[in-house]
Amino acid sequence: MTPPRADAAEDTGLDGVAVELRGITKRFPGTLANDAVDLTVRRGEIHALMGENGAGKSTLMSVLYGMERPDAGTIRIDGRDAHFGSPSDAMAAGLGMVHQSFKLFDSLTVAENVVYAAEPRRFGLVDRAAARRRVRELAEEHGLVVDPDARVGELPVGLRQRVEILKLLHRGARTLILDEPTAVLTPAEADALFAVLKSLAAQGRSVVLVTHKLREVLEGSDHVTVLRDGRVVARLVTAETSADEIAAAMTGRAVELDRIHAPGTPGEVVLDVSGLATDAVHDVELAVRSGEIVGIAGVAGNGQSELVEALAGLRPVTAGRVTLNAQDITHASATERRLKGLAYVPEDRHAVGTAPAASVADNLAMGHHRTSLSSRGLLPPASVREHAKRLIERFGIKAATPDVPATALSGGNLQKLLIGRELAHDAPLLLVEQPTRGVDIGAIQNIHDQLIAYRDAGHAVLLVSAELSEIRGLADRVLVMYEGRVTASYGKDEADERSLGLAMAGSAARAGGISHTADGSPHTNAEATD
Amino acid sequence: MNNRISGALRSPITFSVLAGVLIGALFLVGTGADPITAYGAVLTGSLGADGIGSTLTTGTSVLGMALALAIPLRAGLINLGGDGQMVLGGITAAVTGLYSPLPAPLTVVLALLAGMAAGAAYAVLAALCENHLGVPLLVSSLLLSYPAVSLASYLARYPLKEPGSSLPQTRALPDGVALPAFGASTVTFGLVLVVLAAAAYWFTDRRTRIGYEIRMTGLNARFSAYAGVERRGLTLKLMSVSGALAGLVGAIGVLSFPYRFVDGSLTAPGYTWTGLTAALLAAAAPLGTLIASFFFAVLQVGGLAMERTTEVPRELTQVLQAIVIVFLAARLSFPRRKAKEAV
Amino acid sequence: NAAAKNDASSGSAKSSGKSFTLVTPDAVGQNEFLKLAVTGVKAAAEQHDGSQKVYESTDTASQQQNVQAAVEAKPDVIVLVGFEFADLVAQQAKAHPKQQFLMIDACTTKTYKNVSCAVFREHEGVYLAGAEAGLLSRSGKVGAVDVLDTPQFRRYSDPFAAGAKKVAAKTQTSTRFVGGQSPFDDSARAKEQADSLLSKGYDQLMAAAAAGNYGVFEAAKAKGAFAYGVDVNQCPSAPGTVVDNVIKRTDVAVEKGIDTVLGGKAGTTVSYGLKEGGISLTGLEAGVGSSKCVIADHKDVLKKVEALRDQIVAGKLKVDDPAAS
Amino acid sequence: MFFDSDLLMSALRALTPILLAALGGALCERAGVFNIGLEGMMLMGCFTSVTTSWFTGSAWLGVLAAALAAAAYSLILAVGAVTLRGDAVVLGIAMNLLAVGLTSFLLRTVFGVQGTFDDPSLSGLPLVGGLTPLAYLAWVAVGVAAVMLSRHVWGLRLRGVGEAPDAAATLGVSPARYKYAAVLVSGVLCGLAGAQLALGNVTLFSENMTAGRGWIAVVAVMLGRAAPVGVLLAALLFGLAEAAGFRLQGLGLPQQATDAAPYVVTLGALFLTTARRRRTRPSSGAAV
Ligand SMILES: Nc1ncnc2c1ncn2[C@@H]1O[C@H](COP(=O)(O)OP(=O)(O)OP(=O)(O)O)[C@@H](O)[C@H]1O
Ligand SMILES: Nc1ncnc2c1ncn2[C@@H]1O[C@H](COP(=O)(O)OP(=O)(O)OP(=O)(O)O)[C@@H](O)[C@H]1O
Ligand SMILES: [Mg+2]
Ligand SMILES: [Mg+2]
Repeated sequence: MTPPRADAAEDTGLDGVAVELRGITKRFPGTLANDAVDLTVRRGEIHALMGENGAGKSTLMSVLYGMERPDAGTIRIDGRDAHFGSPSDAMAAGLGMVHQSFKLFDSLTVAENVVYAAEPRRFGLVDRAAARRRVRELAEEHGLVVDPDARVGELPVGLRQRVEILKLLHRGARTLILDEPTAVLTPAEADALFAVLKSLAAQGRSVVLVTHKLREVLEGSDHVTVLRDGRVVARLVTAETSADEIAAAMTGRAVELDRIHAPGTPGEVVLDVSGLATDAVHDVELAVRSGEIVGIAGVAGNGQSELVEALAGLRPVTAGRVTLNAQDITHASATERRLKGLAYVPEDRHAVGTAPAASVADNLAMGHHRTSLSSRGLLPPASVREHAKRLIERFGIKAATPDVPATALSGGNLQKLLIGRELAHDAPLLLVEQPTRGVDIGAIQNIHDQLIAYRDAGHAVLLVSAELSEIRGLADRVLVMYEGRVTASYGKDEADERSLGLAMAGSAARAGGISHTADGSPHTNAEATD
Repeated sequence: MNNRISGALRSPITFSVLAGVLIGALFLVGTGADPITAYGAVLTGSLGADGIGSTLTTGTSVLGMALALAIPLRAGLINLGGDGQMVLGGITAAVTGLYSPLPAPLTVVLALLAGMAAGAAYAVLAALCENHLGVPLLVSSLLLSYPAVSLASYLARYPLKEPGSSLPQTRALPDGVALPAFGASTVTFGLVLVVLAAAAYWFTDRRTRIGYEIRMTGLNARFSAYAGVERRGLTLKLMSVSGALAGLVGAIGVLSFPYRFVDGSLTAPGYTWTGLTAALLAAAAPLGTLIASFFFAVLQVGGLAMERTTEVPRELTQVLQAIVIVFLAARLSFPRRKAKEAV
Repeated sequence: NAAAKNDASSGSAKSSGKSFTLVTPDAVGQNEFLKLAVTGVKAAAEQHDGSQKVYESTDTASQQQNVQAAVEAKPDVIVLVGFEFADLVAQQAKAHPKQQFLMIDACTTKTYKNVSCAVFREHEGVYLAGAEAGLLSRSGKVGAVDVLDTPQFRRYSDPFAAGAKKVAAKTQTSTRFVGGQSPFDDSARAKEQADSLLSKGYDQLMAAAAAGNYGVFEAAKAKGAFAYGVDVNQCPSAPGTVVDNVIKRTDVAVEKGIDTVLGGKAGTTVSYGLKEGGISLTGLEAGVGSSKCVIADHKDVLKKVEALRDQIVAGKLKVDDPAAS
Repeated sequence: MFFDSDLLMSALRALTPILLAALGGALCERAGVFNIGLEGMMLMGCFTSVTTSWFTGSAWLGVLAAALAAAAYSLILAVGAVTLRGDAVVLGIAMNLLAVGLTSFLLRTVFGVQGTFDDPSLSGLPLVGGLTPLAYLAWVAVGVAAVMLSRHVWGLRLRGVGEAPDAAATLGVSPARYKYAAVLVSGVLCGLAGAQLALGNVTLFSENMTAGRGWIAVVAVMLGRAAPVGVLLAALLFGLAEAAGFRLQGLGLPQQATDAAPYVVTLGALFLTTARRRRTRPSSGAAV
């Protein structure tokens, strides 16, 4: 059995309406997540849905995809009324969704993931050969090449994204919903994704794209709908709008976008790494000085996470030497490193950076519980609470009380909590991974300002980000990692998107000169270009 | 204040206890017994003047084991080897009591410490299996428990055997090598020790650094590891405390009447399971563990009393206990390392 | 009405008489030995126009609680069955010198004025059963399956071997222990242990495996071998397989013990063996014919066994007691 | 003649109930439900099979009733853990306690006896080649489960549900339905295991007669990594160790040593298998 293909172009012209939502209202206890939202998606278009964290984008998509029932409102697909009780109803109506966090089975193969719940069968058994064939066919047809027999858990994120899209195509989805699909992709991967999306749209499929990234929206979409506090505040034609207009609609105020911050004034070497090797990392040399931000750019899966984990003491070092303020910490435990002056914002704020079920106060105490908050092994609850109140105030975290569980915070607020907690250590060295992933524009600015202020207070910051605009805006120097090695190094002014992109893709054009530029010599000629 | 009362009334605990009591009453009516009489017998039998002593004695062991299992559970670690650790603690205390050259009071202290040390050492063995051999703690502790029980049984039957006794038991401890009892009752100083341990646990959990680290590990192990809490070290520490408490319960058992190690007498009443359920129900929270332990002790002692005074079999209280747990478990859910991860 | 247990005690009709409380170490259930004790105490209550209660324990904690409760109720005699109670009785007898205790099947190490004891010489009966086995065995191999490796249970295996060797010197003997997580209930394990003997050619098995006896009988039946029961006539559970039983008249010991205590002769120990009629074999009792026991068809064997019994009763033959060290 | 056919038969008998229960446990594990209530479910099976066989005179009806009763009993876990999102470990332990209490209570009320119910006229399962049909069924079940899990559509979906329930849900596969199915099938298998124990291994019911076999099944699930063939090997190892233990008693080893043997062997096997895994997949070094 082969699932039906999309033959959208045959019945209606490209101007037909694929999805029409009218008056969708969804209430959660205490929140009106969607308030009479209208949304029209035409056939063959890429429609961007934007809004700050908590604006109601994911909720709206959940309603459309049958995961949540709306309290009010109607859904029409291809002109017909639809009542979705579950995602399978939505799938049957030709919808398909790629969720913000991938919904894949790590231990299964690519082919198994693609055909899951729509399997080609022989005598009731899964026809594996047919499944493999199907994956290859689809991959060729849409330029989404991936090995059908690979275990998904072993694939890099970019390829997992492809598996997600293959899943939808296998089911013949005519409308694809993607929730923040590029949050974890590098620019090159994102560009490849948009190429695929555009070709799908050209075939007559529709794409609904939820994202925080203005650049993508401007380059890739046809229409933009902006949500704020659960209401539609703008419907724009992409060709006729600007980044500023969208941003203003989202936040309700004018915002400065993609600022390039003034360079810092580097001082002593704080972190010195020589010849470091660990899993998937080879012979890394780098130095970070006080008063500077060193950015590490790279396609996910090229050793950045492993490098940072090794520096944070969560992964054993197999060779090389690491010093922090001239003290050897190569084999120190995570705790020792923290006591010697290291703070760390990890990439995954839900699974690693916080304990979602614990209170905000307890989450804010982590790390501080060993130093300022405790004496002689005691940790008075009152001081934990006081500390939390101080940080909530200082970093503008929106939490009703310090006692609510961290799950009650929105993604952006949770990230503020995490960054605030680590900044509050006042540690000479801060490791930050993907500080603004999935965070809205307003929160991004807040976080960027905090990082710059931290640098200017004379601390060293090592920033890992897949967001080139972020790296370029914040970093005083940029290193590129490729296949576990630092393959290129740029000064603030040299780091344009094109050459960074090339280096991330493995072009070793500048690999020659790293050892000298990586040692932290300041690039005084950098200009502030706000 | 009013809020708190109505909150407590609507809590799953109240609901579960009431549901259990109600279903139990249906059972009773079904077998032709009078629920009021039966439940009255449970209460007077366990809390009345004649029963409270037994309740406190049973409670000593239940609470001790509950604490032993709650402490690692707070960090998401399940120790299923309580039986083995308790029995080793008991037999070690017996050996110490029999052979110590010290005066009796010092021997008692030494026996308690030796029992705790033996339990701790054995629990650490299970922790090492997890840390270094990759055998999940749940399984390593469970499997290690059986050989320990067999070993103690062997020691009681052969080298330490009471000559001439038909019972597999060690010789009686010398005069005076015993925990002081309260008056003529069976309640010993062991109760004080266990309650002190509970208080220490409460204090550690609420007000200390390590307590905080343990709680955070239980809520998200990756989070605490990220912040530098060393998991293997913590596992070792928690298991040693857990084993020490289990060993203490064993030692208390041996240092109380009949002042010897009787094979099977420590494990037969099922303190380990009762304790584990109490700890699980309370999500390992100190106060909750204490209350749940007391509740189970009341049910156990009261059930026996009910059987003595009415025709109702004591299995009914066992059923009651299980029903309360089922109801509570179905409405309670708390974070723990997923079983899958443990495999 | 299930909530009124002891009719005699709650009703006022017969309340003029004496009161007795029996405390058992385990649940009575299918434990024939304990069932007989209950029969004994009921008979005594009837005879003395009194009332009785039975407190069943399951473990040391409940034994302790039940004895405590019994003492607090102050009956005329507290009857305790089993060696588990030795320490407890010693403690309580000292604390309550007015309270009369009757211990069955065991005794305190020290003697107390208010503690009377009745003990059994099971080994004498087991010895005779062993002799039957020795005479009946075709393979020359007789074995035993005990609950646990304890002196008390060895009383059911060692004399069995001795008895068999007495009549057939070359007999091979072996003993297995059920063990495991619940040795008293695990009939499947008991059956496996029996099987391990049967597979080695053992064809006569003494079954002292508590509830596991049924497993032993099943195993023997399946292999066409024979088994020996304990305490009461177990032949009806596996007719054609169970040869004979070592009967232990606990009921008699309880009834007579209570009589003795009430008669003012407390503080004594009575030992019941073949001579006193406290221990016997089903085959040696009246009614063998209807007992469904295999031995009923072996009059010749019974003759020889009777001769051995007479020697023991007369004191000419002494059977070693494994529990006396 | 230490390893003779009797030893093998003895091992096979010891293995059957454990294998059946462990297969059920493995299915649950694969579906993402940690089932440690196997012991209790088995005990319910024991009791129901004996009761039904006694009143109907048919051992096969007993087997059927045991499967149904244990499946019904397993609903406690399904409803509690899947629908109400309760803690599966607590529920499992409670189910084990409840089964002991309930069967003892019912034994008293139904048969008026305590401890053991046994009667020569209680009909047990027939033996074919020294083993009950259920023993053969257990081996067949291993094969069926292996094929279903690895090749069948249901197996694929079940594995997906166990690994990432929300991913399955987004594809229209109801995790709850698969988890329910796995738990109910484990109930059926435990019921069969109970029937095998009470009408096959022996022909009687006694309180707590499962005597820890359900726990061994839980360990077998872990040792066999929840794969049917792995579970079979684990159960076989345990059965052999136990049967050998019986024989070792004959060679004069103390009963305590032979009691401990199966557990020690299992622990050793766990060491070996995890050690091999550690070698083949070195250093997932991150503490997290
Ligand atoms: N299951 C839920 N229960 C209660 N409140 C919810 C639930 N899901 C979402 N909300 C609330 O609804 C509002 C809208 O959330 P939604 O997830 O739609 O935001 P979003 O626009 O997707 O945000 P983000 O950009 O962070 O992804 C938020 O205030 C959120 O807290
Ligand atoms: N069950 C829930 N109860 C309350 N709030 C919820 C619930 N589920 C989700 N939310 C809230 O909905 C909002 C959006 O959820 P979502 O899963 O989209 O995360 P997010 O905010 O986008 O974070 P991230 O981008 O880091 O994943 C968050 O504020 C979250 O706290
Ligand atoms: Mg969202
Ligand atoms: Mg988001």
